Amino acid sequence: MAHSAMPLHQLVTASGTRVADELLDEFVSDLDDQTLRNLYEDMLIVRRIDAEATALQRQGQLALWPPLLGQEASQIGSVRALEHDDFIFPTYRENGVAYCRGASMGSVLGVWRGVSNSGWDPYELNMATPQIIIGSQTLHATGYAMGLVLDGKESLSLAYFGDGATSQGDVHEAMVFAASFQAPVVFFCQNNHWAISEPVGLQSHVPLAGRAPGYGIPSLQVDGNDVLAVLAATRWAAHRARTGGGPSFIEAVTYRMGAHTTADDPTRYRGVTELEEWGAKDPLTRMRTFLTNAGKLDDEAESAMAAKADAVAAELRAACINFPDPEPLSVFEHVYVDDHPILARQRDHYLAYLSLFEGSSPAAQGGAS
Amino acid sequence: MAHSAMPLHQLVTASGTRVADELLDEFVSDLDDQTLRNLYEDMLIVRRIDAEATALQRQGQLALWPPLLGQEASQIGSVRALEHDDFIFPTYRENGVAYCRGASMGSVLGVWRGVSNSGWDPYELNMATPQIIIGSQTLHATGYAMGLVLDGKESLSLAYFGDGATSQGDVHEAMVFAASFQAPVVFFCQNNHWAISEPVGLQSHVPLAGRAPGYGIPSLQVDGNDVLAVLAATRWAAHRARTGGGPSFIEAVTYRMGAHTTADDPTRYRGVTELEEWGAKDPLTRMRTFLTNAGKLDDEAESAMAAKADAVAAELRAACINFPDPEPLSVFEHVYVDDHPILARQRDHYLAYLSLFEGSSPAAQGGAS
Amino acid sequence: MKLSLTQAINAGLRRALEDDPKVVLLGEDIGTLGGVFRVTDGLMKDFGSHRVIDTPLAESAIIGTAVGLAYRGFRPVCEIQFDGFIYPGFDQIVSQVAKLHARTRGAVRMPLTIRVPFGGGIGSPEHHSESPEAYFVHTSGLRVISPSNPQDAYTMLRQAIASDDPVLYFEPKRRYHAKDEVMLDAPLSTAPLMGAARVVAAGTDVTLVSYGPLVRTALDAASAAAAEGISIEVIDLRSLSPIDYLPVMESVRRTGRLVISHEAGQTLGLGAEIAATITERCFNYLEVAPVRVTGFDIPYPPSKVEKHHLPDLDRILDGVDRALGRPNSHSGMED
Amino acid sequence: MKLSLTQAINAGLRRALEDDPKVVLLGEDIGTLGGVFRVTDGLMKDFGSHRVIDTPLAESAIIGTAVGLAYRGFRPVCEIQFDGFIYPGFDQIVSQVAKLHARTRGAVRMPLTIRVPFGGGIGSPEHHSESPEAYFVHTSGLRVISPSNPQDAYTMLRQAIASDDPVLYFEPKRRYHAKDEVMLDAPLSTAPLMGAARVVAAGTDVTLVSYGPLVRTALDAASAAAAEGISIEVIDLRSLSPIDYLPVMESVRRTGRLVISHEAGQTLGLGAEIAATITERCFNYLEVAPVRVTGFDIPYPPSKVEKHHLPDLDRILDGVDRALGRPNSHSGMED
Ligand SMILES: Cc1ncc(C[n+]2csc(CCOP(=O)(O)OP(=O)(O)O)c2C)c(N)n1
Ligand SMILES: Cc1ncc(C[n+]2csc(CCOP(=O)(O)OP(=O)(O)O)c2C)c(N)n1
Ligand SMILES: [Mg+2]
Ligand SMILES: [Mg+2]
Repeated sequence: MAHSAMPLHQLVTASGTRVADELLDEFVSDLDDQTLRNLYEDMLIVRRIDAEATALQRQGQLALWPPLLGQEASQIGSVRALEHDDFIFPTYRENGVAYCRGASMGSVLGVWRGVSNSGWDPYELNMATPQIIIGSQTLHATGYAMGLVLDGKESLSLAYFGDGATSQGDVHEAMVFAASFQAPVVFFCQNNHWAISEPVGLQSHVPLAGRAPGYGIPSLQVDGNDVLAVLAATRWAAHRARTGGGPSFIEAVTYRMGAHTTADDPTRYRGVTELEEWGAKDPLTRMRTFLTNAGKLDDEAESAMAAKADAVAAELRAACINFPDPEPLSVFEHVYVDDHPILARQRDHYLAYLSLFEGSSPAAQGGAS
Repeated sequence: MAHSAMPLHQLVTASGTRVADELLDEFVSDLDDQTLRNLYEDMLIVRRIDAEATALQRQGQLALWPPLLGQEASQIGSVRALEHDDFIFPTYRENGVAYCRGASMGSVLGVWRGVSNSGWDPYELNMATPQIIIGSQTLHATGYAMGLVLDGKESLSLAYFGDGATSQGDVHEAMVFAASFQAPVVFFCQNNHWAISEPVGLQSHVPLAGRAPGYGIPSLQVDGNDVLAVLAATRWAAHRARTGGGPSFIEAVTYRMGAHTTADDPTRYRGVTELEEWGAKDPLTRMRTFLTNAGKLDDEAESAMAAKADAVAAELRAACINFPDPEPLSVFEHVYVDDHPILARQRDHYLAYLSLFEGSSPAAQGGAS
Repeated sequence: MKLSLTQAINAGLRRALEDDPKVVLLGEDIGTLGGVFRVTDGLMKDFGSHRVIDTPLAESAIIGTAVGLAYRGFRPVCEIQFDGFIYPGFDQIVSQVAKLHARTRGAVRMPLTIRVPFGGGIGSPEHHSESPEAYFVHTSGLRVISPSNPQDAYTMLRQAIASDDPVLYFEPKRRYHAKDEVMLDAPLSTAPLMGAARVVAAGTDVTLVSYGPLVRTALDAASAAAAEGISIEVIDLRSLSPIDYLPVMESVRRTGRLVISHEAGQTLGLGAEIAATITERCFNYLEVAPVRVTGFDIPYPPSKVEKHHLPDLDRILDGVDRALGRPNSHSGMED
Repeated sequence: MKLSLTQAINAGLRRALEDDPKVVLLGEDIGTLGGVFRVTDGLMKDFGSHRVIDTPLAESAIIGTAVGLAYRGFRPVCEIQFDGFIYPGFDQIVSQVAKLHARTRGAVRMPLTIRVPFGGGIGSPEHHSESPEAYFVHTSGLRVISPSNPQDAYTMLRQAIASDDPVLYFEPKRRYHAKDEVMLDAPLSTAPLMGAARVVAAGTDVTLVSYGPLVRTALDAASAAAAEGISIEVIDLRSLSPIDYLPVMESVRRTGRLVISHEAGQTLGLGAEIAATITERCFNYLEVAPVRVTGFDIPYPPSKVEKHHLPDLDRILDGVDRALGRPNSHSGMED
């Protein structure tokens, strides 16, 4: 979807060469070698998390998993551009982002194992839990950013969403409100070229980043497989937000290398050529080449990273397998903050009902059937 | 809202001078004097309809009326660019358009008197009845246009909507679908500067016509008080639609000279200066000057027009005052095409209930107070 | 002080804005204009456009940005201009507002109040007279209330805004101009609970349950029936979700007869739930089946015939007759 | 021919596409992929992308453009990918699809079919297990149906598409893979009406009413009860709006006892309307109050505990016990 009329910003080419970008260069000029290595390490670990979770799904330990394979640079580059008090509103696919925000592996997996409808405490990570209703969270991010203005804070909110999401009315309304109130929100679109089976060309014949200027929102298209460029672009947007510049829109042009979720079979709707093409643009390979060629990455550092990835993967597997099932009566919790006599009555009756089975049937603890 | 970055197309200036426009000129090169006079006559009559209906509302004959005062050129110029088999999806304010499509005055007034939720038969006028849910009809127009493609027809649909409507998700989704399926639909936005009490600047800081290119939809901004320019712009869009060019977007920059509806008090939110400014750009005055200066309009023609306007106004007043109230049981009609036992039962019971009052109470015919 | 219902709501909003800096108002035309019903009159002038926010024309965004504001600790009060315009915001209400607290296991609260002028009887065009309350009563995670008089309008609105749960606040617009005494300074702590129903007329023969716009009509029906020697107990539900069944049960156990009236269509209108629940909980006390006197299952009709759709005094009395087994009743039959 | 429920729907769509050139399908992922449940598998290949249309990702537009297509004489069949994604399209359904025929006094017909895979029990994440049918049953102007088996799925879908009224067609996704004999060539003219309920198991002690996903469970409950000497009559509603009360009334007048079961939350779920209506129309035949065995009034819980929310065989039998006044019942109490 890179479009002749919109430049695709890039800092590291697919073959690992650092190139100049007038707009973005200044936003990465401060990065030291360790920071660069960390970006690579993040991507490595996140890819490992993704692979481990996919395997756990195959083994029946998770009900579902939405792989982020191929989108590591988009996720890491963007989240690493933010401060802790910036607030993130993700979709279901930002599990790499969650890792970088410090989410425990258990809290990441809960939703996909089916023990919880969310996971972490949003106020601990300053990150909302996964949003499944497509586009919905862009309004939440906008409202949060409106609140930042009211509170006189200099932080921002960032909404992740996909190429498919750009067709939803909510995303449009979010841009309308953000522009109208000059809210410090970053609209971060990961154009991974597919919405389940639908190619991005069905949502739009022109670049998605071209939408934002129509609302008066500056936007740019960035190589979403170039972690440095994504970091820089997000810093550009974050800087605008923090300095009263209002909303920005970033289209990270990337590719979903895997299935939509583990329930999906992409061979039904896309060919191998496309996959090969994008394989050549892999975000990890290019960053590794760039670092190695620049002498910033040696075997020692690499094996330290691999060890860390192993540890995270082990944490993940352990968290998953040791997950206790929720208590039966937990279904009645947190529906309301205050008392609710009708629901309390339903709960009491269900408790009494469950007690009928006590000792008499396997249903006793786990509920009927 | 005219914006430096987008040219405002014009053919007749506020002082009645014909000016050239590279894009639009060719679309009015065929107009003879009678056609030009007719455009003026249409506006004159529509303004009279509007005044008469407003008066009827003041006299308690109508529950409500949404004046179109000031928007005559936008409505007449656009509708007169269409063929009979083009299908129109209006809002509640396109009563001038309805007149031009041949709607009887009774069918225009029904909604505003409260005897009907619509009015004319959409298939007689090829025009849907007034839409109150803001933005909704843009999707209907898009779907209709998709149907035209499926049917292999060379006509088009046109959706009217306001500046306020551009904030609704439905309008966005309509543009997404129209662009994706290259549907022959014209998005005709009357930017009359106000959405009830909200100035257009609250919906957008940048020109509304600037939205469409983000979807790949060509758009233009036209002087909405210049009937010739609006006609030309709509012909441009219609030509595109009819020749496989897909959707277009027109922002007609005009002004709501009156209240939002007769229930509204605009003095609460806008000053007289603005009103005076726009008074100087009146669509009728400028067309009259243009025609008179060009020797295309004389006293005789003017009095013929006035007589015609009188006749329409008389038809309108008569239709309004002679309106019979609907039958009580009509409320049960047309809810479903096929049988519906539950509703039939409710109807039967209500009939039996009404019969209790027969002869005994004034409620007998009109239903219980 | 004598206030109309709109003035009482205005006073409630004003008080909430004064008491809590985290309260913000969002809606179309609520600022400069003061709302199409003048409910928010003067509030933008007094509290500023950062707290009384005229929004672009988009209901999903009004609710959706309020969700974001709630994430940040605000207590947004959204106005939906008319009942029929709430549906574009339905997804945000049902999938986000109602569920976020449960979804996050209590971490995120959604103390939104969504004000909705509702109901018919004021001669409006289509989409301006809807009674959509049942949709929200069926939605777990929401509270739904509807005041019938200025004092309740004032108190219950303050309670709604103070509540940490999301509340749909349905304003009976045909009662907007009804004036009554309102005590503005009575402490919330001693006020009747937001969730409590109230017996507004004591009676012994029939229990008549209603809410919002029809409470006045129900009281009028009770007066009319009293003249004929029939004693109707009228209960104003006030809270539609959850419904406070205790006074209804207590009453029905005395009268054995229940009539429920609302403007919304009969099928799955609130009458269905009340009839089903009271039948479950008072079966042995009921002399007859609960009677529903409601709008018909039709799209809201043109205003010239809305009187045929809306329950009025005569139709409610016909329902009472039916509950009493009196011969001339026709509002429902066992066939 | 033995077909699964998905295959039966696929066959119904195929037949409709063959029979009427005005039938078009719209939805997300229905074309190239053949739908996330493969319900539309092969249809784009056979009928072309102009009749089986992969749409951009926007539910309001799927419904709204279908309205425009209906204006032009088409019969659109929209797929909503999962129950929880219908809410962004709610406004178009409630304010347009349901009302346009009445609004235009019959001039414009809305022969849309909106297919919605619904219900839980398949271990899905949030928003994939909702039972939103009550919202649409409460909406005048719509028809709502839900098949419980492959033959009905095939026949009722064809009837829905042929109907000139808009129809919400709720597919019990947890029954998608249930296989059964389907007669593809039986003429529609001799088929049971789309609006007709059906007695699927005759019985004498209790009437058990359900629909869609729980009909199978209800039948299993009847078998289990039979082993204990209790005779349950099971009625599959098939049509949820309008409900065909005749067989239910006939049955309740014999059994005197009614149990209703559905997955949706209890408050204003279909059980409320059925209980209220049957109480109105069969009061003197009822031995006990109608019993509701339903989901709780909670947001749909995580899949690991969904079994606690969903009525199952044991909970239905507990409801039956209650209807029979047997001692160990706890699914509802008169307090
Ligand atoms: C409102 C809504 N409609 C449909 C779906 C089903 N669905 C889940 S993901 C998806 C595709 C989303 O594509 P995109 O926005 O590009 O994000 P990606 O999955 O590629 O990250 C769809 C249609 C949904 N979750 N929500
Ligand atoms: C969905 C919806 N929300 C709110 C309203 C109430 N309303 C009626 S007209 C209007 C303003 C519309 O402004 P605009 O689109 O500019 O059209 P104009 O009235 O100026 O012609 C509003 C808010 C509505 N009819 N529908
Ligand atoms: Mg995508
Ligand atoms: Mg306007």
